Order: sequence, then C-alpha cells, then structure tokens
Amino acid sequence: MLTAIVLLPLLGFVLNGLLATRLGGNRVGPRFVSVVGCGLPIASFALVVKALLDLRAGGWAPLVEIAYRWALIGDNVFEIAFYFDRLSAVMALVVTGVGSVIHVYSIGYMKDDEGYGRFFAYLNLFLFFMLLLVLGRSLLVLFVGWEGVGLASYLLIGFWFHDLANARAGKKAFVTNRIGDAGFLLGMFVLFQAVGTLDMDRINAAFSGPTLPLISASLVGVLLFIGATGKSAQIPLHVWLPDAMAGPTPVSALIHAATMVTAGVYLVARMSAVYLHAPEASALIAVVGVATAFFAATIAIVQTDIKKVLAYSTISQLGFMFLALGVGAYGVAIFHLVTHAFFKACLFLGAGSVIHALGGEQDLRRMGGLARRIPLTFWTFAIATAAIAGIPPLAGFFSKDEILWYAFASTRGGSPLLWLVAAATALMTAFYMFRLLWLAFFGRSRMTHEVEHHVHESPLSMTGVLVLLATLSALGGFIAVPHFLETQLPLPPVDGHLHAYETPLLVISVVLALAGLAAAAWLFGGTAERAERLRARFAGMHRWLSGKYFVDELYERMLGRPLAWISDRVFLRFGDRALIDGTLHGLAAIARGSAAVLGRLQTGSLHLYAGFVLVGIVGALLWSWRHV
Amino acid sequence: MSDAGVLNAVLFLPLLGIAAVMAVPASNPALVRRLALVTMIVQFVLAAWLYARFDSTRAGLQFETRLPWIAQWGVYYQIGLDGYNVLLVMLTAFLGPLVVAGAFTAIAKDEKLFYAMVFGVQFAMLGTFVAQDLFVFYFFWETMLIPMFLLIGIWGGERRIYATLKFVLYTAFGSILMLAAVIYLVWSLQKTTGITSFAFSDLVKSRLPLDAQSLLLAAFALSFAIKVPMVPLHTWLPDAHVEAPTTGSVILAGVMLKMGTYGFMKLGFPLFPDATQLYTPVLMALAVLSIVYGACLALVQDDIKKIIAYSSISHLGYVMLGLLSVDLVGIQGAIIQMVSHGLVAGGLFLMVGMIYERCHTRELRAYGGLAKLLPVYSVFFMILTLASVGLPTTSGFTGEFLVLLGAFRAAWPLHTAGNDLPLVLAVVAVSGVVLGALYMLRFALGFLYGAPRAPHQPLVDLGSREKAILALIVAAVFALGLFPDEPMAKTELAAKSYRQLVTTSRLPGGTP
Amino acid sequence: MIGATVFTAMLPEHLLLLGIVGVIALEIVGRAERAALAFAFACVAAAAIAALRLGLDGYSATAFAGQFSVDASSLLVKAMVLALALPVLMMARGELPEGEFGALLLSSLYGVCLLQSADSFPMLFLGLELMSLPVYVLVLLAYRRPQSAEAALKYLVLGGTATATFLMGASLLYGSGGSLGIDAFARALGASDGLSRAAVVLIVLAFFLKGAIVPFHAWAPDAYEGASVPVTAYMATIVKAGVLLAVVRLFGRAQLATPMLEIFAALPLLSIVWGNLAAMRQPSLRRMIAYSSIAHAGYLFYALLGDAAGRLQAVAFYLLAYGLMNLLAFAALPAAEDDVERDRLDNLKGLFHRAPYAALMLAIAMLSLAGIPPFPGFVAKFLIFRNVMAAGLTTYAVLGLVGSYLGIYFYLRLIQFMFMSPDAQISGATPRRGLAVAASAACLAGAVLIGVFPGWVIGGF
Amino acid sequence: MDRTQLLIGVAVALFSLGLVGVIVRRHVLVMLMCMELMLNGVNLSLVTFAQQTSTTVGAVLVFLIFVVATVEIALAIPIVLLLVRTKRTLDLGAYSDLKG
Repeated sequence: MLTAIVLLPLLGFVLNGLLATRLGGNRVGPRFVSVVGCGLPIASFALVVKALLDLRAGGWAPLVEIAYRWALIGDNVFEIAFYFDRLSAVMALVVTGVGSVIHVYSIGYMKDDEGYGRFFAYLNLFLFFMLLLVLGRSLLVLFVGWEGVGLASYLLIGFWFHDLANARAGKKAFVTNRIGDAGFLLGMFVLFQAVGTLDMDRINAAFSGPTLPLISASLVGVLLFIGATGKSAQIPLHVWLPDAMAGPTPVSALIHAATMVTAGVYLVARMSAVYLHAPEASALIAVVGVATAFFAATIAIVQTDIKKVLAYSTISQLGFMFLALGVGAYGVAIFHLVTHAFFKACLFLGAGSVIHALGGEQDLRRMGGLARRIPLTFWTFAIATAAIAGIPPLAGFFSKDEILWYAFASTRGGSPLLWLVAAATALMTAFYMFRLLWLAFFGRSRMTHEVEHHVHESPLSMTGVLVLLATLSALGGFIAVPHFLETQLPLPPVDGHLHAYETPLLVISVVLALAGLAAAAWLFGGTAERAERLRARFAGMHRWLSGKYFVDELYERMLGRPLAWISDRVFLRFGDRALIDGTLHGLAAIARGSAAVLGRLQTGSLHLYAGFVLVGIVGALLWSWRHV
Repeated sequence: MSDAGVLNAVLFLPLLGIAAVMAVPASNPALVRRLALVTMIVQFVLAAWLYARFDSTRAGLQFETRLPWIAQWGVYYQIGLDGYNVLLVMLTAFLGPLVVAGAFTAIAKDEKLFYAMVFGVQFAMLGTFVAQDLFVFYFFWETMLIPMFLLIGIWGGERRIYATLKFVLYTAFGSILMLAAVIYLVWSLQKTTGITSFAFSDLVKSRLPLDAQSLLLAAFALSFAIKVPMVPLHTWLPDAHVEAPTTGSVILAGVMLKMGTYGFMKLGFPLFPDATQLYTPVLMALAVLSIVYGACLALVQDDIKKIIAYSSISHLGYVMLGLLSVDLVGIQGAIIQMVSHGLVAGGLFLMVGMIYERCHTRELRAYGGLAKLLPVYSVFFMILTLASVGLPTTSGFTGEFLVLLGAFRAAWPLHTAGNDLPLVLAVVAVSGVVLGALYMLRFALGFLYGAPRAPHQPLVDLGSREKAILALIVAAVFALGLFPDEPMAKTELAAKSYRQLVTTSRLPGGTP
Repeated sequence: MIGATVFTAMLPEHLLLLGIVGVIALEIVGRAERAALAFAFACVAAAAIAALRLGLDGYSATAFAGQFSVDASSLLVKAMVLALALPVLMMARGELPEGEFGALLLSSLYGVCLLQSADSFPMLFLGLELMSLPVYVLVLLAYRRPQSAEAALKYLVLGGTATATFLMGASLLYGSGGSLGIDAFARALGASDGLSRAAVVLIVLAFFLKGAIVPFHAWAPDAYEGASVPVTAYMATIVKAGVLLAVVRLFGRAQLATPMLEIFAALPLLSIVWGNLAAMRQPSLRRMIAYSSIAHAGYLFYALLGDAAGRLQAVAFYLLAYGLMNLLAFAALPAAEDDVERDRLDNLKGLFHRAPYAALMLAIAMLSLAGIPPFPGFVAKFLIFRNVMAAGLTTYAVLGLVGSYLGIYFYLRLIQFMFMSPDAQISGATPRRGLAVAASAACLAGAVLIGVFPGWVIGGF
Repeated sequence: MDRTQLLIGVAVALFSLGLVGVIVRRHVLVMLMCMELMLNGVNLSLVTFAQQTSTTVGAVLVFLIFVVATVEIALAIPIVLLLVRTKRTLDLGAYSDLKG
C-alpha cells in the first residue's frame, strides 16, 4: 500500500508527461490533465489516511514494506523499502493533503498556460519524489527523493524557461542544493561505515542501543545538517530560495513553503536518535536556525515583492523549526512544520490570488486597497497573516510559542539568549507580515489604471482552497502534534525551577505579536509617509537589508569568479595548452628539426659518404680495441 | 552452435560485415547501410543471448575458446567471457547498431569504407575485451588504432588531421612501452617458473621484485592511462572528440575509453599487486585530479562537444577511484560507472550529432531555447544530462554513489589508522558531484532555455529513427539506475577476484 | 656418388643457371619480348619449389667440402628469397628491357643463393659480388634520367669499398687463424687479440655497408631513388635479405660479447633512429622506403644480439614480412609515364578516390612496415625484440622499441596523403598493369597467410 | 717475422691510402684507381699471410679478387661515360643531384 501511495503520483507524471505535452503531441485536453493530475494525489492522500488507520489498528507498530532489492554487494544490502510510523504519517498527510489542495488550486491558476499538462506532470513528479523522501526506510531512498524533489523544483522554477532569469534561478537552486547534498552523501557514508546499513530505523536503534557505534555522532549530525541547510535554505545556503520565487506561485506554495523546504527538518527529526548523542551538532543547528530566522526576518522587512517577502519569511520560519530541533524539541519542530505548511501555503496561494487578480503584478508598491475588491482573498490572507504572526488562538501561536519556550528552557541547549533573539524575530515576523497586509490590502490604491479595472476575485477552485487552508491555519494549532509524536520524539526535559517563567513568556510573545501588528499599522496605515521618513533616517541600513546583506555578491566574488578563473587560466590555458600540449608540440618540433638536419647531411656528395664510412670504420676499430 | 562458437561469432561478425559492405557496389549506399545495421543487430542479439546464458554463480571463464596460435612461444588464441568483461561486451554490442543507425544521415562520403572502419573498430574493441591471452589482447588493442585513425582523419572536421595524428601518436607511445613490458613480463615468467605462456591465468602467477613490478606497472599504466584518459595524459581527447565525426565520438566515449579502465582492472593492477599497493596514493590522487580537472575544464568550454569530452575525463576519474579503492562496493560501482558513462556520453554525443546535422555548428552560444524549438529532443537531452549529473534513478547515480561510497569505506579505516590522504581524496571527489551539476546545467541552461535561438531555422524535431535510438539508450540508463542488482550479480565474482588479486602480495619468495 | 649430390644439393642454383643461359639464348635469337621474362619467371619458380621441396624433406648435403653445403634451413631460406623474387619479375613487365633484366636478376639471385650455402670466405665473397655486381647494372638499366647513372656510381663505389673492407677483414682473419673457413669468424669473435678484433670489425662493417647501417647508409637513399621501381623493390627486399641471411650464417652459433656487443647494438640503434627521423620529410616514396629500409636494417641487425637459437627464425620471418610488404607497396604503386613523378608523395594525394585498390594496398603495406597489428610486421618486430629481451638485454630492447615508435609517423603520413588529402591533379590515365596487380595480390595473400599462421611459418625455419 | 709485419703494414697502408683517396680525390677516374688500391692492399696482405701460414687458400682468393676488380672497373667505366656525357665533367662534385 505504501508503494501505491508513492507510485500513484508517478503514474500521474507518466500519463500527463506522455499524453499532455508536446513530447506526446498533446493527445489529451485540459480536463483529462486536471482529473489525472489532481485525482491521483487525492487518491494517494486517501491511501495515507488508510495507512494511518492501519497504523493505529496495529498499535502504532511501524509498517515496513520492502519493494525490491536495489543492490546486493558482498554482504551489503541496499533495499528500496518504505517505512510508515507516526512521523512519516504526519509528513505524508501534510505532503499529500496540502499537495492535493494546491493541485486543485493550480487548475484555476494555470488555466490559460500553454504548458498546462507539463505543469501538472511536474507537480506529480514532485509529489512522487517527496513521498519517496518521507516514506523511505533507508537514507538511500530518502536521498533519491531528496535529489528528486530538487530536480522537480529545478524544473518548476524554470517552468517559464523562455525567460533565462527563471532558468538561471532553477540552476542556482539545484547547484546550491547539490552542495548540501555533498555533505549529505558524506554523512550517509559515515553512517554506513559505522552502522553497516542505511535503514534509518536500524540506525536509530543502533544509536539508542546500549553500545553506541564507534563514530562521532556530531560528525554525522553536522554532515547531515549540511544537507539540511541546502534543502531548507538555512545560512549559508539560503541564497537560492528567494530566487526560486521565479516559479509559478502554486509551486512556491507547495515546494518552497509547505513541503520540500521542510525536508531538512524532517531529516533531522528522523535522525533524532543520532542528534541526541550530538550536543555540538545540536547546538550548531540551534544557532544556525535562530540566526537564519533573525536575518531573514530583517530582510523581509524591506522587501517590496510580495512573494519575496513570503520567501524570506519562509526562511525565517524554517529557522524557527531548526531552533526547535537544535534544542531537542523535535516534535515541536514538526508541529511548527505542520502549522507553517497551512498558513504559509495559504499566504502564498493568497498572494497568487492577488497576483492573478492584478494580472501578474507582484510589487507591493503598486498595490493597496485591495481589501474591498477581493474580499475572500483578503480575509483568508488576513487570517493566515495573524496565524504566522502568532496571534492567539491561531495555529502559529501555539507552535511558535512552544518553540520559544523550549529555546528558553530546554535542558538540551536552551538558553535565554536563544529565546531573546527568537522573540525579537517573532516581533519582526508580526511586523513585516502586517506591513505586507497593509501595503497590499489597505490604504489608497497605487495601481495603474488598466490594472485597476482588471482586478477581479479568483475562481472558486482557488478561493475554495484558500478558505480551506485559512480554516486550517486558524484551527491547526489545536492538533496536538507534539503529543501525538511524543512516544517517538519525546520532548526535551525542562528543569523545574524554570516552570515559573512559562506563563510570563507566553504573555510576552502575545504582546510581541500585537506590538508588531500595531507598529505595522502605525507606520503603513493611511499614506505610509512615516515609513518613508524612517527609511530616509536609516538609509544605509535600508540599503544593506534590501541588498540582502549582499551575500550573493559575496559568493560570486569568493567562489564563482575564482573557480572560473582557475578553470580558464590555470587549467585550460596554462595546464592544457601551454604545459601539456606545449611540451608535445615541442617534442614534435624537435623531431622535425632533427629530420631536417639529417636531410641536410645527405648532401649527395660521394666524398662525404665515403667520409662517413671512414669515420665509422676507424671509430669501430678503436672501440673494439678498447681493452685488448 | 556451441556457446563458445556464439562468442566467436560475435567477435568475427564485424569482419563478415566488412566483407559484406565491401562487396556492395558503391552506387548503392542504401544497401550498404542496411547491411551494416543488420549485421550489428545480429551481433547484438547473439551477445544478448550469451549474456542471458552467462552463469553469474561461476567464477572464471565461460564460453572459452583456446587454440594454439604461435605455439613456439605459448601464444594461444584464447577468448572467453567473465565478470570482468561481460558487461563491457554487452555495452559494445548494444552501442553497435545505434552507432550505425546514427550515422545514416550524417555520413555522405565513402560510405563503404566508413562502415567497414566502424566494423573494424567494433572488431578490435570486442577482441580487446574478450581476449584472455596477453598477446591477443595487445594485438586487438593496437589494431583498434587503424580504423579509428581513418574514422577521425577522413570524416572528421577541419583540424581532423592534427586531431587524428595526435590521437594515434599519443596512444601508440603508450602501447610501445607496454609492448616492451609485455615481452619482459612473459620472459621473466618463463625464467622464474619455466612456463612459456601469455595467458592471463598464468601471468597472475608471476612473481616479480618490487622494482620490476613498478617499472612494468608504469609501462602498462602509461598506456592505459592515456586511453582512459587520466590527467595529465588527456589532451588528445578533446581534440579527437571535437574533430571526430559523431560516430567516432560515440565509439570513443562509449567504449574505447573503457578499454583503458578495463585494462587497469584486468591487467594493470592484478598483475603487479605490490607496485599497485605502493603507488595507489599517486594513482588515486591522479584519479581525483581528473575528476576535478575535467569538471573545471568542462565548465569553461564553448564547444558543446568539448564539454562532453571533458566531462568524460571527469567521469572516468570516478571509475579509476573505484578500482583503486579495492573495496567491493567501489569496484562494482566502477564497473557500473563504465557502462553508465558509455551509455550517457555515447547518447549525448549522438544528440550533439543530431543537432549538428541540423545546424552545422557546435558553438554553445549559437543555441538557445531549444526546449521550445525541439521539445522532444530537449526531453531526451535533459534526461541524459541528468544522468550525467548523476541524479538518482539514472545509471549515473548508481555508478557515482557506489564508487564514492566504496572510496570512503576504503579510506575510513586508513584514516582511523592515521593516514588521512585517501579520506581527503574521497571528500574532494565528492565535490565532483557539485561541479558536475555546475557544468552540465550550465550547458543545459544555454542550450535548452532562454529565448529560442538557433541557426538554420525552422528546425525539424527528431525523426522516428532518432527517437528509437535515444529511447533505447534512455531505457538502458534507467534500467541500470533502478535495477542494477542483476548486472552487478554477474560481475560480483569478478570484483571479488580482482580484490583478491590486488590485495595478495606476489613478491618472489613470498608464500604462494 | 658425388655427381648426384652436387646435382641435388645445388638444384636451385642449377635451375637459376638454366634460366640465365636460356634468357641469354632467347636474347641472341632475338625474341626476348615476353618469352624471356616468362622463362626467367618459370625458372625462378621452379628453383623456389625445388628448394622448398628439399627443405621440407629436411635434405642436407655437402656438395663441395668446406665450400658449399646445404641443410633444411638454408634451403628454406633460399626458397623464401626466390619466392620473393617472383613478384619483382612480374612487376618488371613493361617497365624494363625484359631480357637483360631477367638475366641480371637471375645471376644476382644466384649470388644470393650462393651466400646461403657458403662455407668459406672465398665463397661468401663470390656470393656477395655475384649478388651486387648485376645490381649496379640494374640500377642503370632502363636509363631514364642522368640521376640513375649517379646512383649507380655511388652504389658501385661504396659497394666496392665494402668489398675491399670485407676482403681486408677476411685476410686479417686468415692471418690470425690460417684458415678462410667460415667458422674461423665465430672463433675470432670469441678471441680478444687485436688482429681478430680488427678482422671481425672489418667484416661486420662490410656487411653493415651492404645492409645500409648508419653511418654506412648514405648510398642507399640515392641508389634507391635513382633506380627504377622494380629494381628498388629488388634492392630493398632481396639484396637486403641476402646480406642479412649471410650475416646470420656467418655468425652461426657464436654469441656476442662486449665490446663487439656495443658496436652491434649501437650502430643499428642509431640507424633505427636516423632512418625513421630522416624518412619523415622525404618527397618520394622510393626515398622514403630507402630510409625506412635503413631503419629496418637496424631492427634486423638487432636480431643478432639475441640468442643464436632464435636468430635465423627471427631474421627470416622478419625478412619475409618486410619483403612482402615492400613488394606489395611497389607493386601496388600506380604506373605513370614519368618515372620521377610516379612516386612523388604529392602525386599520391587523394589516391584512394582515383585508385582505391592501390591506396588500400599501400596503406596495408605502410601499416605493416610500421609494425602495427593485425599485419605481420607486428609479429616480426615482436619476435626480434622478444629475442633481444630474452638475451637479457632489456635496455637495448626498450631503446629499440622507442626508436621504432619514431617510425610510425611517416608511414601514417603517406596514408594521410592517400585518404585524407584533397585529390592531386594528375593528368592522363594511368596504364593498367595486370601483372603488377597480380603481384600485389600475391604479396597480400602471402601476408595474410603469415599473418594468420605466423607460428607455422616460424616453425619452418 | 718482422718482414711479415712490414708487409702487412704496407698492405694496411695501401688500403687506408685507397680509402682516403676515395674520400679526397675529386677526379672520378683517380677515385676508381684508389678503389683498386684498396683491393691491392688486400691482395698483398693475403699473399703475405699465405706465405706465413704456408697455405694456398689465400693465393686462390687473390685470383678471384683480380677478376672481381676487373669486373668492377668494367662496370664503372660505362657509368662514368654516361655521367660525363650529361655533366661534361669528370669532377665528382658535380654528380650530386640526388640528395636530401
């Protein structure tokens, strides 16, 4: 059955890919595409639910399903097997659930696109790999999915490839991920070396057992985390995600917000047994996570592209998740992952609806006052915004608050400092999200005229999805994911005397959220001239922020150009041409030259020839008389 | 016909093919093509039959033939299949028909001679793989030069003369020293053991002092490393590839380069285990250097053929790394990587040829947005590109993953023992994964994406013949990526024997 | 009874003699055209068959004690040389005054055969001269251009010098041992007194001169170029074979030792390198072949370094392969009105499109001479260096092989001209030469035979 | 005994003289004479050794040499004639069209 869950989307990919694209000569119409493209994901969602029920019926004993043996080398077995426990259940539900609704949303969003069939084929392909990722039993299968989703994201970012910039963004995403994957590979190798298998349940068992494998868990942890930073856009490999917004908005929602980018979180949670023995690695994760959260948030404050704001907020939220992972609150991280999937998907799709309404306009500076024009979109968007900002009792509030709490109190590396930074980030989150809300939906309209009267509410297939996701964002917080996962991912202990702080901190975080809301309202309410003044005041800082701290430029200088220079100057011009070929041509020239000399010796004069003979005879005689 | 007979048939069918195409009047090229294709297909069918009958549980030779040839000095015409060569023979036979079919429209000049030469190469390459006698091996190894010389020289591009002479002189230099080594090896075997034989099975009994082993290994390695090619002996490859006709490039990348790695696996390392042990760090460093160097150079090429040529250098670096790891996983990975590279690089060169037939230029800059102009072409191209990048589910992943894993497994114990070099090399090799993505996606980016741009528009997309060729290759690529178990089972015993041979010292006076 | 022995033992020679007399007779009665050449051909063929037959029977006898004796191997060698002469005769049709050519060729062959049976220095001397003198004339025969005379003169003068050197050596040998028997040489080789050393050196150098070893090679390129194609072919193959086989016979079972060893290694090595390098930039096929033959003489004399046991095998097989390929090349060379223009390499450009058969034959010949498998040249080279290696002279073997690497380029250059270069503008149709084509076909057949069954051929000697 | 050595010395001298003559003399006919000189050197040494070792083989060889020497000259002269006819000179230096 697990196999079926995975294969259904693949089937969709094959069908749409062969029949609904120019490869197969567009044999089928959009209706077929929509039915196949959405039906199969929904079907696999249903199967996931079914599997969950079976899981419970089986007393939560993990389901294992071996598809086939990929390779047997000596006594090393590599199997393609699937593994279904509480964690994978949660993930699979999110992936197929959110995935399905986004598929449905796309029907409306991509309606007029010439690559309609191709789009759904790619989406299904993505689902296939994503399910492989979350259901795989061994790191190998997970890695297959891991790279596969990278491929899907590459294809979808560059979906509108006639604009080279999009394709470039796709390449950037793929390559950046590859850097992470290199680390991932090494991590796998170390584990295989130590444990002798790549099956994650076995690995966890080995690390939970009485005798630990003879390996530094932190080394493994760090290497795997490198992979995670790539996939989940954490510092220093976060640069690809903002560019990835070049893809169609549903893609941003599905891949670059709800599912794929959380794969890193899933990986760490899945390997929690390893990280429990890797305090250094965990500390690193916590720091990287909180730092990413903070810096991404600062950048998000000044972004003017609606999708870019959301992109940075995604990076920031992922930072929160890693913070949770770093302090050992794995269940909480997954909890935030789930809620984030809800509200961030809702936000992106809302943004998509806005863009759709404005005929492709993404710049906040040319929006405003949309609240009345597209109310449904507005309300759903507002709810999701409140959710991510952490306004109780919406979903984001619960998950984020738990993260803050464990960042403060966990005995696995929690500390007030972490809490402080995280809290500041939470404040900024509320601020930039409401800023976005205000700029887009309130105040005077700054739209051009033709856009102005083009504005229209999106079709039901889109708004319906928005409503559904908004509801989830509102109520999702009451799904006690951490509790559900507790047996598998126990929450970190908290030393008793800190319990006193719990309520105050909770209050503080609520206050922060509201403060953010207030600040945004005050700055951007009406004609946002206060914001202007502020910008003028901190112009330098603004340049830094809107320049994203110039990390891209830094990388280009530090890595890109040197690589090109070495390849071209040192390897190609010097190494290949000058050194190697130069030597060979030199030898050839020597041969030609000596040939010429020998030719000139053959003067045609009999005297000279006889002279040779004499020399030869005398020389030979002398040599033969050396030791008589 | 007995199985051994079938193997001989597979080997000598190309000669029949030569006779056939030569018999046809030049006025009827269509018939020449058809004959060539049919012969190749028959050959493949026979080879496939053998592959099916190949018993993976039996070590040693199967379908063996052994006849005295120059009995006075123990030269026997001895051929057979074993785990070492079975996949490569399959690869050769598989690419044969595709190569011929791919040349139908590309070659207009001297077709008879052309197909004769293609058969000649096929004959020589198969002979090199199935030979089990050093003399026979060398015989075929050298024979291969001639048809390749003509293929590049007659049907090549503008600088074809330079390229083909460079190729031949490069290769011949290695071969000459190898010949000296062969003679010395056999003579010393005779001196020490009294056996006068060129049979591999006897030669691996030879016991040589370390210095002699080192010199001989150097001679063999030079010849093989030039073929592979390993940096810094690689500069013939880009020129040969760029100037060669598509067919030549496909044969070169598809099979011929494997002759080098095969030589290392079958002869170079097993014959001189102690020297191999001694020089493993150097060779491994060169292998990793090839991986990185080739990748970096592929990154800055503007000629699409050169990109693939340099990528070949990089990919074969993995093969060498796997062989040198002397770890079962690594060895198996190396074997798979050989086949995988044959399929992928061969396929890519075929595709370059197809676009070249349409646009008559290999300048990357001249192209753009082919995904819009040639959707079908682009799909196949993308798949092969990803296979070359080593994306999971393709054969490229199977090879690279296993090789790197093997290299790591071999390096880790040394690292714990205090020798970090192999580990460092393994880690550097992993970086090749990133570089590979860089240059291939740069290629795809400029080639497929962006605004549609290509000389000689409008372009016609792939015809059914071209589709069929590529579909077969892609199918093989996925088969090897998803289900490598079966082929690897066939090579398992060979890999084990290789490991055993390379790890047991054969210095004189050692315990036999 | 002695008469019978003399008759049987010298049967090949007798047949050649018959040929000579017959051809001259036909000349006198003046119907030399066609008949003479055919008769000569028949006699050589008969002689070859006779030699082969006797050789295979393992016949051995002494016709004149201490002067002339035959055994199986010498008979087979004769058979080989005579067989190689047949294509030359076929090539000559229409190229040369056939009567004279036949007579001279046969007498030269008589000398070659004599060399293979000589047991004393006077005999060797007779053989050498009988072999060489007609060739001086042959070079001049069909006097087409003044250069031929120049070539003949150079060949004659240096040949004469060689003869004188040979005789000087012989006389010193005579003085040191009091005998002119052939085995005196082997003894002197072992001795270490100045006189014997000098004798050995002079004799060997004389053979170097005849075999065109650097620095005694200078006559070869000019003579080869000056002569007409069939004669060049004859000089490059059979004369060389005669000289080399004589040397092998002279050495007998003697083993080389320093300091002679160095001379025997150094000069051939030098000529391998020299010949291969100088051949790179030659404008005409004949001159190129001349230099290549200098290099090949180097390989052949190299064989003397090897064990006495394998020497004859190695040399004979090499000469067979080498000779067949040279003859193949010359026989396939398309004819032309102008003898000078005929084998200019520039005129061979694009030959494949004008005359595919000729081009392919030439290509095969070149590749085999370069020692590239699957052609017999490779096995031959392998055999020689194997013997050298087996004698423990690893370094020399490696050096020789590296030297042979230099030779690859210029052979490929010719192929490049024929197959890869744009056609040369040749005016006028090339006359058909059926016999020559047949000759080339025969050579090819022979090459294939020894290529497929080298073991069988080697086993013969 | 020293008489023998003297004679051999003379013989070798003749031989060397001939060889050097071949190298230095530009006149063709003189050069041919020098060739004969070499042969005469050989003859002298042969007869001397025949004397010394009191055997006849050497003397026999001498007669053969006479014959061959004659033949060589007999061949050489017409060749020279041909050359003179074209080059109009007996200077050997002129006969060097074949080279390279």
